[in-house]
Amino acid sequence: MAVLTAKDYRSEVEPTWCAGCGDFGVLNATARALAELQKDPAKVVGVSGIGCSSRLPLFLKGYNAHTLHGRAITFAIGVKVARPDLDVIVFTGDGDMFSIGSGHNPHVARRNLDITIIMMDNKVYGLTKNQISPTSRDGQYGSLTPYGNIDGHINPIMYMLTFGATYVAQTYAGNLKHMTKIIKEAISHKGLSFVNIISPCPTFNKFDSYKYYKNHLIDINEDLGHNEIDNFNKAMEMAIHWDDNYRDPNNTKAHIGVYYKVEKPTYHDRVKEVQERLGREDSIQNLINVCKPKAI
Amino acid sequence: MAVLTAKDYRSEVEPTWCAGCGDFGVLNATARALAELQKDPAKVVGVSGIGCSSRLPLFLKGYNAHTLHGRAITFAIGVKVARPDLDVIVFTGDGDMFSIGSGHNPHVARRNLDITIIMMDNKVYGLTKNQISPTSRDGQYGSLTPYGNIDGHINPIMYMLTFGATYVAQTYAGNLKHMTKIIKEAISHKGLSFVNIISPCPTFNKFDSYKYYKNHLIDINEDLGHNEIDNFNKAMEMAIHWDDNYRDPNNTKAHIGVYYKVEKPTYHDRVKEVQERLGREDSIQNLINVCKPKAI
Amino acid sequence: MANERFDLVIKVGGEGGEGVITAGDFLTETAARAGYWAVNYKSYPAEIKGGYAQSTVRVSSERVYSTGDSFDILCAFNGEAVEKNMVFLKRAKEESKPKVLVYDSTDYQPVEELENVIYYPVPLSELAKDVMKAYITKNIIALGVLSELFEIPEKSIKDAIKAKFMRKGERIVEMNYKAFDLGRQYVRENLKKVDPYKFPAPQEPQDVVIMEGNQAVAKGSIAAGVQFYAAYPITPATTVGNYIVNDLIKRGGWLYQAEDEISSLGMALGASFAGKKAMTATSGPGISLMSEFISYAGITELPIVIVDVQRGGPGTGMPTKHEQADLFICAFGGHGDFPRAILAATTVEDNFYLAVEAFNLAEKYQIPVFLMTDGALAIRSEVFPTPKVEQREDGKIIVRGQIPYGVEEIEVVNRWIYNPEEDKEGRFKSPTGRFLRYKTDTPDGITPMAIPGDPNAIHAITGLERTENTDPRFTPEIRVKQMNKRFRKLQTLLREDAARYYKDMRIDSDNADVAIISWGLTASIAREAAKRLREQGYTVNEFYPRLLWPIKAEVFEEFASKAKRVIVPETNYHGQLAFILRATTNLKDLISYVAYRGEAFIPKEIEDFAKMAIEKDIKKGWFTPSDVYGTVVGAI
Amino acid sequence: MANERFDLVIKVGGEGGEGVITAGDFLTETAARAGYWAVNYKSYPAEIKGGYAQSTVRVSSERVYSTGDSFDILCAFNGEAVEKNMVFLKRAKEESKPKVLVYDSTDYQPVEELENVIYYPVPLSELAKDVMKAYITKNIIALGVLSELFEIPEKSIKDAIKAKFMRKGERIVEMNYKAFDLGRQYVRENLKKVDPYKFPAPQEPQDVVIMEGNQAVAKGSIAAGVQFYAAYPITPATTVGNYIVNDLIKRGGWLYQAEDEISSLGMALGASFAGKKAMTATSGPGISLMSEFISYAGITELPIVIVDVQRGGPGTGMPTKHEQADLFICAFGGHGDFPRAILAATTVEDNFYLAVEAFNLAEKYQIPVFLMTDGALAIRSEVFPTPKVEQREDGKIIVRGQIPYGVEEIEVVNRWIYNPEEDKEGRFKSPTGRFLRYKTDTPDGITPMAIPGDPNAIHAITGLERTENTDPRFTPEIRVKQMNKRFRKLQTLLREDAARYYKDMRIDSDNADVAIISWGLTASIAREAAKRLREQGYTVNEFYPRLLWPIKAEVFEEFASKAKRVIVPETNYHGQLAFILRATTNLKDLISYVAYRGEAFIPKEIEDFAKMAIEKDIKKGWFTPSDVYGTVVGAI
Ligand SMILES: Cc1ncc(C[n+]2csc(CCOP(=O)(O)OP(=O)(O)O)c2C)c(N)n1
Ligand SMILES: Cc1ncc(C[n+]2csc(CCOP(=O)(O)OP(=O)(O)O)c2C)c(N)n1
Ligand code: SF4
Ligand code: SF4
Ligand SMILES: [Mg+2]
Ligand SMILES: [Mg+2]
Repeated sequence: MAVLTAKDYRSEVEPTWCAGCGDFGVLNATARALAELQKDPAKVVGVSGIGCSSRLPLFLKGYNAHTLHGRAITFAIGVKVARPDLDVIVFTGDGDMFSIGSGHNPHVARRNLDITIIMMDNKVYGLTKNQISPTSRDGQYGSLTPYGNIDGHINPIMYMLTFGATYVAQTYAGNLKHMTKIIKEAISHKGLSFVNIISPCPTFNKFDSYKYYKNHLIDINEDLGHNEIDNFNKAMEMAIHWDDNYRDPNNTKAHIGVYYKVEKPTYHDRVKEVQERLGREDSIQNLINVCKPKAI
Repeated sequence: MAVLTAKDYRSEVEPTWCAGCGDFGVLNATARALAELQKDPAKVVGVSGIGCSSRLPLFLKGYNAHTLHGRAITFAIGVKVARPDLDVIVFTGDGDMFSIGSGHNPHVARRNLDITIIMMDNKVYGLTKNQISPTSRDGQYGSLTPYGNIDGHINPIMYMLTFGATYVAQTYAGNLKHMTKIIKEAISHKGLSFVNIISPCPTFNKFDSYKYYKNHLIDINEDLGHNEIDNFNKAMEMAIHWDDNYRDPNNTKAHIGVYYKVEKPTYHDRVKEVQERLGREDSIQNLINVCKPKAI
Repeated sequence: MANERFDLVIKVGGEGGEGVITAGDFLTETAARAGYWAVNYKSYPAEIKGGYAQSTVRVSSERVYSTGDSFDILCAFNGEAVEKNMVFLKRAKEESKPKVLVYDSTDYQPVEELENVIYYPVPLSELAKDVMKAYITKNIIALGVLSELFEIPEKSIKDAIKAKFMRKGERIVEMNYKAFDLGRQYVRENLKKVDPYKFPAPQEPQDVVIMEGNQAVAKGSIAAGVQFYAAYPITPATTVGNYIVNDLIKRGGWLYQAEDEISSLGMALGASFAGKKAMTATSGPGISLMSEFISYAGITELPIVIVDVQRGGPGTGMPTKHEQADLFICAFGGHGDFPRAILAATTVEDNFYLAVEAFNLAEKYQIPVFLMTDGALAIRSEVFPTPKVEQREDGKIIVRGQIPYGVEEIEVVNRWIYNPEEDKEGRFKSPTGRFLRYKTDTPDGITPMAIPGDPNAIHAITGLERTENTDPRFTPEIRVKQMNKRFRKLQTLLREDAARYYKDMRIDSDNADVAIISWGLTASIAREAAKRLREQGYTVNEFYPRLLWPIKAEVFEEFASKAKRVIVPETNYHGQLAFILRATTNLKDLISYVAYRGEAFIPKEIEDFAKMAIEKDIKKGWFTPSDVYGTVVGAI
Repeated sequence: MANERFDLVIKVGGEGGEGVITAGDFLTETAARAGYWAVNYKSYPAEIKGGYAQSTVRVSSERVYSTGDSFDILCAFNGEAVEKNMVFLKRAKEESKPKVLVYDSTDYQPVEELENVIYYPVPLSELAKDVMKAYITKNIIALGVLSELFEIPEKSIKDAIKAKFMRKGERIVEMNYKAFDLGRQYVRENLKKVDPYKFPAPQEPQDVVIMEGNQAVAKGSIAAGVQFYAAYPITPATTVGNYIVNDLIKRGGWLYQAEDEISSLGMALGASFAGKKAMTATSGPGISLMSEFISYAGITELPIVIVDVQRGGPGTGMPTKHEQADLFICAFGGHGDFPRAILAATTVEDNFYLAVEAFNLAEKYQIPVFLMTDGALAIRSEVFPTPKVEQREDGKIIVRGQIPYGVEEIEVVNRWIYNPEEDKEGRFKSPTGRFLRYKTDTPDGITPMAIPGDPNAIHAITGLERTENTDPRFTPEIRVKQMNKRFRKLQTLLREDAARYYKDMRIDSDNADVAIISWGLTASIAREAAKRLREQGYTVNEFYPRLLWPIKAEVFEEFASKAKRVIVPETNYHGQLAFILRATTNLKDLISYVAYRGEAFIPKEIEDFAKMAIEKDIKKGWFTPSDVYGTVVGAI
């Protein structure tokens, strides 16, 4: 097979995003990462929910599925369990994954399914035109909360660590190189990997702009020396540390880097063990015949 | 008003639980706690989902609601936001709250709604006759997983800390005194309080028995000296510590005690501020008239 | 000439973000200020930013309910707007009146001259950029052009402009006035009017409001006394919340943005249980997610209003498109058998009054009530007589106005709350003193509620089948009595309330050529088709029910008996209302006439089909516009 | 005497946990071992532990499909069992045959002697405790008693006992044999047989299986080749999963316990997209939650089988009770218009074959297919001829047996997978080489799928309306073509497949006194009523369709035309099937006969109503057993 380039991972569909949307960067980085890994496009399944961000898989070449709002993970699990040979990547947004979809996150993570979740965190509902999301900042305007967000925000990194994800990282849509590296690592990781990508929405979220992030990014691995990435407690501390910062708008530093990475048996490893333990029955008739009165 | 006793908080409905079910203890402790607080039964609203545990509010006197599987929190929020004068207590089970209901937990906690959640954790689905739940142990039998649980378990304490609950404690259905004390504290707490009650299901969960817990309980406050309960990081450490233990069946120690307690503005505090800021409009007609062409 | 019938459709089209929608809004407000009626159908791009947008404003001396078949005047902000409307422009040659095309000539020039089309090129962008030095004034310049060309009253437009920009300061108002004048001036200096269209002189303005569909739902709900609104954003329902949030807070209530639609309805039901009038608004996918709680509301008898602003389905479907395909799920979604009611609005104005009615039915019967509207109604705006809300000393609230479905007034209903004073004989108490929340022997099936805090009527609710005093119990006797009680409420509703929603009926003849039954937005279009048919000499009976479930069969049967054929136009595949009518009445020969292309009918399609049905003596069946025209007509 | 018709109903009732259900299972297996047919209707307590449980076993020399009106013999493990069945015992005096009451006399003594009831007191508990020193042997002692009293073949029962306890070792088998012998001995020593009931001599056993309803669904799905099962526990559907899990793993598949029902269906659809046959099973509340994904499956055209084991609704309803009230949500739930199919089983045996058919329809048409069954069928067991599954060399799988709805055999269908070899002319490729997953011009509406891994047909799916090559697009032309494509599949289904599900029809006369259309469990009861009516000289036509959506109107219309009246008995409030038939056929005069008390009809209720309808010349309307008897009859 000829060497594939990033372009070969793009579908014929043109993105409908606004000019300047961070999601363009994520799309580029994903295509690059896939190219660097030389993945077979026919065996990469991108699954998404609904949102601006969730349109992404439609712009990638592959057996992709644009599903329902908040339900990408459920569909992705079905794909992966049915076909462990496929690379399954969930593309989602902060609302899709952490609002309506928040019930599925613990369960995919605790089982350590070998799936990659890439979340485009613009801290707003873009597609429905500006409502606050669980990652929105205090006081942020939303069309349903015009008096300013009073709901408190969540920390996706802490969440996914708590839930048992085995690879947890954050990156930034304005940094193609870092993003590509992280996405590559996440896809290559055996187990549940979660990548939170800070992805500006210039249309609705004026605060979290490229300009803002220019001065506020720290690389936790390079700048803060977070290197013991297989240490859960340290990862958690780092996540809490970010959160503390986040709550103080004057002092905000946004992290990028790998918080946590550890190898653990995946769900499929355990499934395989059970399948081997129980053995195979080739005859359907035999399975029916067990319902006959047992021969004495 | 005459002094009310625990009996006065019980309804006319007789529990349908199996003999020996831990939930009897939770019912007793709740009635006692309410009596010790001399709450007005007409102003206590118990809300539950579906499960053996979720039957509890039907056995209490009050304006209670037995709702849908996994949805108690949503209903409870509606009650509390509509009527901040009421004490709202959610009674739930490990399946109800952390499986089907798991999407609601982050959102009630991050807003710090002044609601108490009491979860009866029997580490199994009782009502549907023995399936594993998210808190089930590794290898535990379930009718749908007869080969033994391979799904990984969750740590409800860590979860609720991560989500932002402001009171987090664990207690045990076999210890009426401790339970009563914790439930009282939780109800009195201003903000989102979460109490995980280890509640044996002798019918389906043979491992987590009274006998087992007799030898495995530690009081984190008394025995482990966990006293800085307003320190989030310490609370988290303690929760992780329990989790580490839990994963090792030979070394398991089950915690009881208060992990975390801190005072923060509740959702209602913030709502009140907004309501005052926006002011009142007594005339409905005025609100309609704004749709007339503006006078020039 | 002021008494002459005046009726003009102006369409403004262009790139979303160029002020196309705003221009339409100005024209609408101008009509109101000049003493005329208007309806403004907006169509937003599917993309977040950019994409094609347009606004079709019909201004008239009489109340109008649809935007007609196409337009008289197209004001095209770019070439795309011309192309998108080419099918209509081409059709001009078959029409008696010419069509006028006002277009931005900066970068676009029509390729061919179409018959019976009058062209007015205006370099709108150039004027905005080069003269005004402010591209955003393009739409205001266009308004100046239109004003000059068609004698749209200058003062009325300028007042509308001022009203909008006042808040931004005198300077902004002046700049926009200048842009407006520039447009007028350009016409005077460069164009010669050759078309027949003109606005009549302004009249004394009436007492009117201008509302969008979702705004009308919001305002009506406020009038009904809603106190809790649970929201989860979804196109095209989100803006009901946008519109209601501030009003609600000012009325002491609260809007809660939930984490999903299951939660929204759960929260709203919690608030209802706690004693407040509660609602949520969503679209198809949200209704699906709410199905379990809808069923729960049915068995627990909690009052709740659910607004379904329909969009194109199934699945994620076509979120920005018009469709009426949720009647099935509203009537039959949710597991098991339980009572519910469905109201459907035909116009923006309806939305206001039916929101009040929806709460009334919910509170009176303690059932889930759907208010069905749709994405086109949601963003269409209408000029209509100002609704009047009287808040009496005694707490009663009376809503008046020119209620379009023919009732005089609506008194706001509050739920029946148990009062021991009124129950001295203890009808609602068991021998041991327990409150009988679900007493089964009331004649209407309705029983008093009680709300937390009242020590006299403490009780629990459950989604399980239960005794009169709310304990779970499954014995056949109790079950049957409770089912009968719950459904008796619907029988009461049919007896006591259905008639109010069945008044919008017109009988031309006892043996009319054709009868039309229609609902939702389609009804407002069918009405116009009927008028035209009548003008052509046909006898036409019309019936636009606002209550779609339960169905009072006799009314439909009698109505149908007075015509040679009955057409039920609706925009879904199955012909959902016709299906329900076939099942619930003795009518077999209903003609389903359906469009499921994501767009509303135009009056002509219904008119032409009715004529075809008359000519070919069609009595029943399932037809689409393709059966009339041989091809899919897109009326964008 | 072996050829004499033999038909006996034995009911065992008592406290859950006392082995009541096991006793019934033994009787069923005994019948099978002795060469007879049996159906065993179980009823579990609503509580987790304890509460009243019973098992009604009808043993017969002919295939039987219902457990009859009541029982001939009641074996009561406690006083409650007698009380619960008092209504039937009291009715004995009006009946020709006596009723027999075998009861545990340890702590209970009947208060009055009822007419035409024969009493056999046996101190079952005492014998178990005092003699056997093992309370758990009580039910085996009871079996000994029944065996001795009614000549139930000893060897057959003992074999059944051995088969069950073999795994636990010889000692346990011996102990149970001893208990059994003790029962027999007690009878011989203490009782004198005065009743007429006896089991005939054993015959050569037939090649049969014994399955419970949910087990039959599981086995049928395995035969169909299911590879992925997504489960979320819910009564009464959970045990489909319990029964399938090991088989599935042994066939290389997997059962995934999801976190909720939304996830279950999402996962199953993911697995289907990935190329595997996938299913989920749930009950009403789960169907509600799945509604959004059901609609999604409709637009994306993903094959999926959803089993709805119905329970009493609405809300949480009556989880352990029988009802057929989910037809509406299965047919109309989920937002928007999309194609789907509904199959409904009338017996356990049906469940097996219809599971195969459900997968066939899902895979052939790429639509969501519901297999509807219910809580009573779920736990009822039946003896029926062993289904035969032939796995051919060429990969074909053929299912044979005495398929109860009259087809010869079922060939397992696999979805149409795109094969470039078969598409040399590129019918399913765009000019630029893109795979046309949703080509709109195939005559049957079906288009080939492609599964991940195939480089020739890479494509994405979306729940938005889309072009032939799956890009989101909302233009009217594309929309209409795609809608027509999707619904054309149902037209094809009606043409090519519907007939197989309409064969279970019997026409006595072209002008029969009465015709019956029924579905689900009720059909199996109506069948018995029809037989009795016929025995009384009435002409009765019967029709038990297995396909409930879509509806092929002609078949119903023709069937109905051959009778003076058509009764549609079903256990829900609305008369849901009758409603659908009224809407989709030209039939107006259907008589809905409904029970909604949480229990199945008994044959007599349908028989009596049919006679009433004939006598009073009823032609249409809505009736319940109360209209026949003046009161709610509970047939527990
Ligand atoms: C069931 C359902 N509810 C609501 C919606 C409407 N909706 C579409 S996208 C969206 C929010 C998306 O937010 P996010 O995931 O952050 O994506 P973004 O657009 O910001 O990238 C919502 C509420 C829907 N499509 N389906
Ligand atoms: C929507 C829905 N799905 C499934 C069920 C069935 N169900 C009832 S209780 C339950 C699990 C309860 O587990 P848990 O909350 O741990 O309660 P427990 O019985 O163990 O106290 C399930 C799955 C239901 N009632 N509703
Ligand atoms: S609205 Fe925001 S998130 Fe959506 S496409 Fe535009 S910039 Fe991107
Ligand atoms: S099954 Fe378990 S949890 Fe349920 S009532 Fe019995 S002991 Fe309690
Ligand atoms: Mg977002
Ligand atoms: Mg539990």
